[in-house]
Amino acid sequence: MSGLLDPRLARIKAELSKRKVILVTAAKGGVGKTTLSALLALALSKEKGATLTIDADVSDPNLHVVIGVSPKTWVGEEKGIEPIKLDGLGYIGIVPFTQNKPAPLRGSEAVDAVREMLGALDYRGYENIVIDVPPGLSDVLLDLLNNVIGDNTQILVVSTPSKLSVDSTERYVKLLKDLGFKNVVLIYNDPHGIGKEPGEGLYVPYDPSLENAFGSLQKLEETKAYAKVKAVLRNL
Amino acid sequence: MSGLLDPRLARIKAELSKRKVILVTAAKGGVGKTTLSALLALALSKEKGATLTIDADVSDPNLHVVIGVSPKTWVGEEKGIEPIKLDGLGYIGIVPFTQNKPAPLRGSEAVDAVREMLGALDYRGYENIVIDVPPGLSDVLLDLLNNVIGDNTQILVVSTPSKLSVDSTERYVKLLKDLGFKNVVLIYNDPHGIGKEPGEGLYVPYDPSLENAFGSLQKLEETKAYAKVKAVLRNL
Amino acid sequence: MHEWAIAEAIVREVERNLKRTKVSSIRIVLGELQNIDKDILDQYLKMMIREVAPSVKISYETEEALFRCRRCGLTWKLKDVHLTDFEREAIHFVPESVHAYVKCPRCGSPDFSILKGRGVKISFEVEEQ
Amino acid sequence: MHEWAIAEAIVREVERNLKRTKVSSIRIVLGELQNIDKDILDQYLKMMIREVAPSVKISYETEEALFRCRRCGLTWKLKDVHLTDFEREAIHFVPESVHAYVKCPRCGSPDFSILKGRGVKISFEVEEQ
Ligand SMILES: Nc1ncnc2c1ncn2[C@@H]1O[C@H](COP(=O)(O)OP(=O)(O)O)[C@@H](O)[C@H]1O
Ligand SMILES: Nc1ncnc2c1ncn2[C@@H]1O[C@H](COP(=O)(O)OP(=O)(O)O)[C@@H](O)[C@H]1O
Ligand SMILES: [Mg+2]
Ligand SMILES: [Mg+2]
Ligand SMILES: [Mg+2]
Ligand SMILES: [Mg+2]
Ligand code: NI
Ligand code: NI
Ligand SMILES: [Zn+2]
Ligand SMILES: [Zn+2]
Repeated sequence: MSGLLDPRLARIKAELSKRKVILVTAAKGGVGKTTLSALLALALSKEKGATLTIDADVSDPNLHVVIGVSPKTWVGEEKGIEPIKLDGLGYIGIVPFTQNKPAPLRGSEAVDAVREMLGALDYRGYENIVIDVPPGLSDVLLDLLNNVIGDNTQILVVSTPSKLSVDSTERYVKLLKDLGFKNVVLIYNDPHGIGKEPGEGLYVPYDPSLENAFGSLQKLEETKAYAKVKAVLRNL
Repeated sequence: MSGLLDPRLARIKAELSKRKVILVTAAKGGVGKTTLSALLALALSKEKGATLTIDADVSDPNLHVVIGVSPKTWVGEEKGIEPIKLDGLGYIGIVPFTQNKPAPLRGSEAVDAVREMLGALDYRGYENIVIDVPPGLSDVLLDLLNNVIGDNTQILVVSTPSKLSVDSTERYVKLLKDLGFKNVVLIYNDPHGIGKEPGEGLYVPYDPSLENAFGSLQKLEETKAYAKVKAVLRNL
Repeated sequence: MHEWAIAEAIVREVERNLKRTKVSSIRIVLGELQNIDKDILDQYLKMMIREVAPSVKISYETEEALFRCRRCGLTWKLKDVHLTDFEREAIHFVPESVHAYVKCPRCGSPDFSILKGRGVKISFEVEEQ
Repeated sequence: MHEWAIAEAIVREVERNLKRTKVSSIRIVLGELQNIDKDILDQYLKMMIREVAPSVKISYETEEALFRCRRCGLTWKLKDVHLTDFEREAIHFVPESVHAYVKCPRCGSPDFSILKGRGVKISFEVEEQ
């Protein structure tokens, strides 16, 4: 007998390798990962076919707030967990299962929760996947990098122009390269209105209208940040 | 024989219980934990005696950037690890030991790193301790709450006025209360210039001058945010 | 129920291992928290595995859930706590969501570990080729 | 060296246990990564423990460090990798900082676990009071 194996990984690999996958990551929290994940998924769904957004930030999920999924929405299951549908966008995260109640997950448990969702999803009909990853070198990110991420995956690293974020991002990008990933793209986002556009790298400017657009895909589509993200998408 | 015990916890408890301790926490990253930790520690050191700042965010340490400790500074050891001294402020974090190189720590390893620093510190001469905690319900926070935090500890929860932060903070504060902590104080900080002052709770306004003050205690002291934090301190 | 996806995962894992060995039997350990309908899983599995490993033998075991509090050290079982049908349903999808509904029966902490019974694990009996 | 603080931690832990039992001997397991000077630790410990548990016996063991890669599964020892004196010094303070300096000798990943040899652990032989 072999040791006990986790069958989820084989299915996750098989399903992800068939699709375009973007991991939205950052060295720090609060730089705009969730906001950009939503805008990017929306743009992908308009321009490149049905897109699945996965909130892998299971310890602090808030993608549902940005795209307007009520935490009380329930999910179906036939050939797997059915993503919640909003037009061309599909959503899954831990929130429907916890009903937005607080749930303290240790790093190793967060890994299991994410493997569980990815391992049991009904992926049919989706061509693109955007994964909102917890901040930093989380257990969840390391597990995705070690076990399921292939050559078709783009790793987007979000940073603000702030000293604090830039310092952390340098360490972070270096580590991703140490780990052997080449498909790493840096994007600057300016949630603090610092206004300093970096010399190189993609850039999303300060956009105070985002705050009131959260919760409505239609309003998000009208923001300047969305227009900028659509342009960014052409360079990905 | 008893099972193997970790002797660090007993010393950490003994040392922390003799001092005023403030844990700076938040549901999310990027809300200003590190910035407020620094400002608060600075204010404490001016008004209430020598203060030790501990960067427990070992996966993404940046308190040293805010207060201006070079990552190449080395630490002494005689009766324990000696904090790096800047006037009335002491600093310790993982950065001197990693020399700012990237170091991926799983949640359980981050817990060990923090226990190690707290367990071996030379606390002599310090009256107050400010701990900058990783975002969310991290393994490090849960370990501190389970094992070393006593009645003399104040848990500061930082939130921005943004929908995303407010939603996360509600879950978070509820959990801290479920865990039995009463000494929980909410503070709003506005790094995104949303400008919406909440009805209740302490408030630190948007202050774009912070960015250029990072790295210098003297410049930090001249910011409006510092003046506000000093006022906040009187209500803690 | 999402037994379909679980069956598919098991077949993918068998396939992966077939590259190196011949799999003669599969042992499947079903965690109590995942609340799987063994007959449905078996039905899907037999259907899907035909093309991959036609003569493979499949056996099932259930693993009882066991929890341990990270604050006070108490261990307990699923039958020691009360869960609504809805909560059971949520947990069967993602066992970790149990942290939203269950607290340590002794000290009230939601910070506990699931020592046993969370998900599906498999092992193979193989013949080297 | 910070043996003073480590001795103090051990004494605090002994004190905590004295409330319930009489500690007759202490076994101290020193992780290789913490690179502790056993003689200095022993000297401080004997000095401090006098008031707390005067006739206690103390024994020491060293535990060799062992690492396992989370990406490729390789296990290796400290002698299999090269570290500068400075790096050894950093690691003796906080063993986890080894992640900044060591990579898996096979696949280059810095995501590995320290299976053994990180810190100081103790156990007691007690006489129930
Ligand atoms: N380009 C931007 N302009 C203005 N505010 C922004 C921008 N991007 C993000 N924000 C704000 O920053 C905060 C953090 O964003 P979020 O997407 O939650 O970051 P993360 O997921 O990295 O933690 C949110 O309150 C959001 O409104
Ligand atoms: N009151 C404020 N006004 C303007 N910018 C702020 C304010 N507080 C924090 N910031 C900025 O927000 C960013 C995140 O702050 P930081 O302290 O690193 O948050 P955290 O530690 O919670 O991740 C930093 O770039 C900082 O300059
Ligand atoms: Mg986010
Ligand atoms: Mg999120
Ligand atoms: Mg911080
Ligand atoms: Mg920090
Ligand atoms: Ni099901
Ligand atoms: Ni030392
Ligand atoms: Zn308990
Ligand atoms: Zn390896």
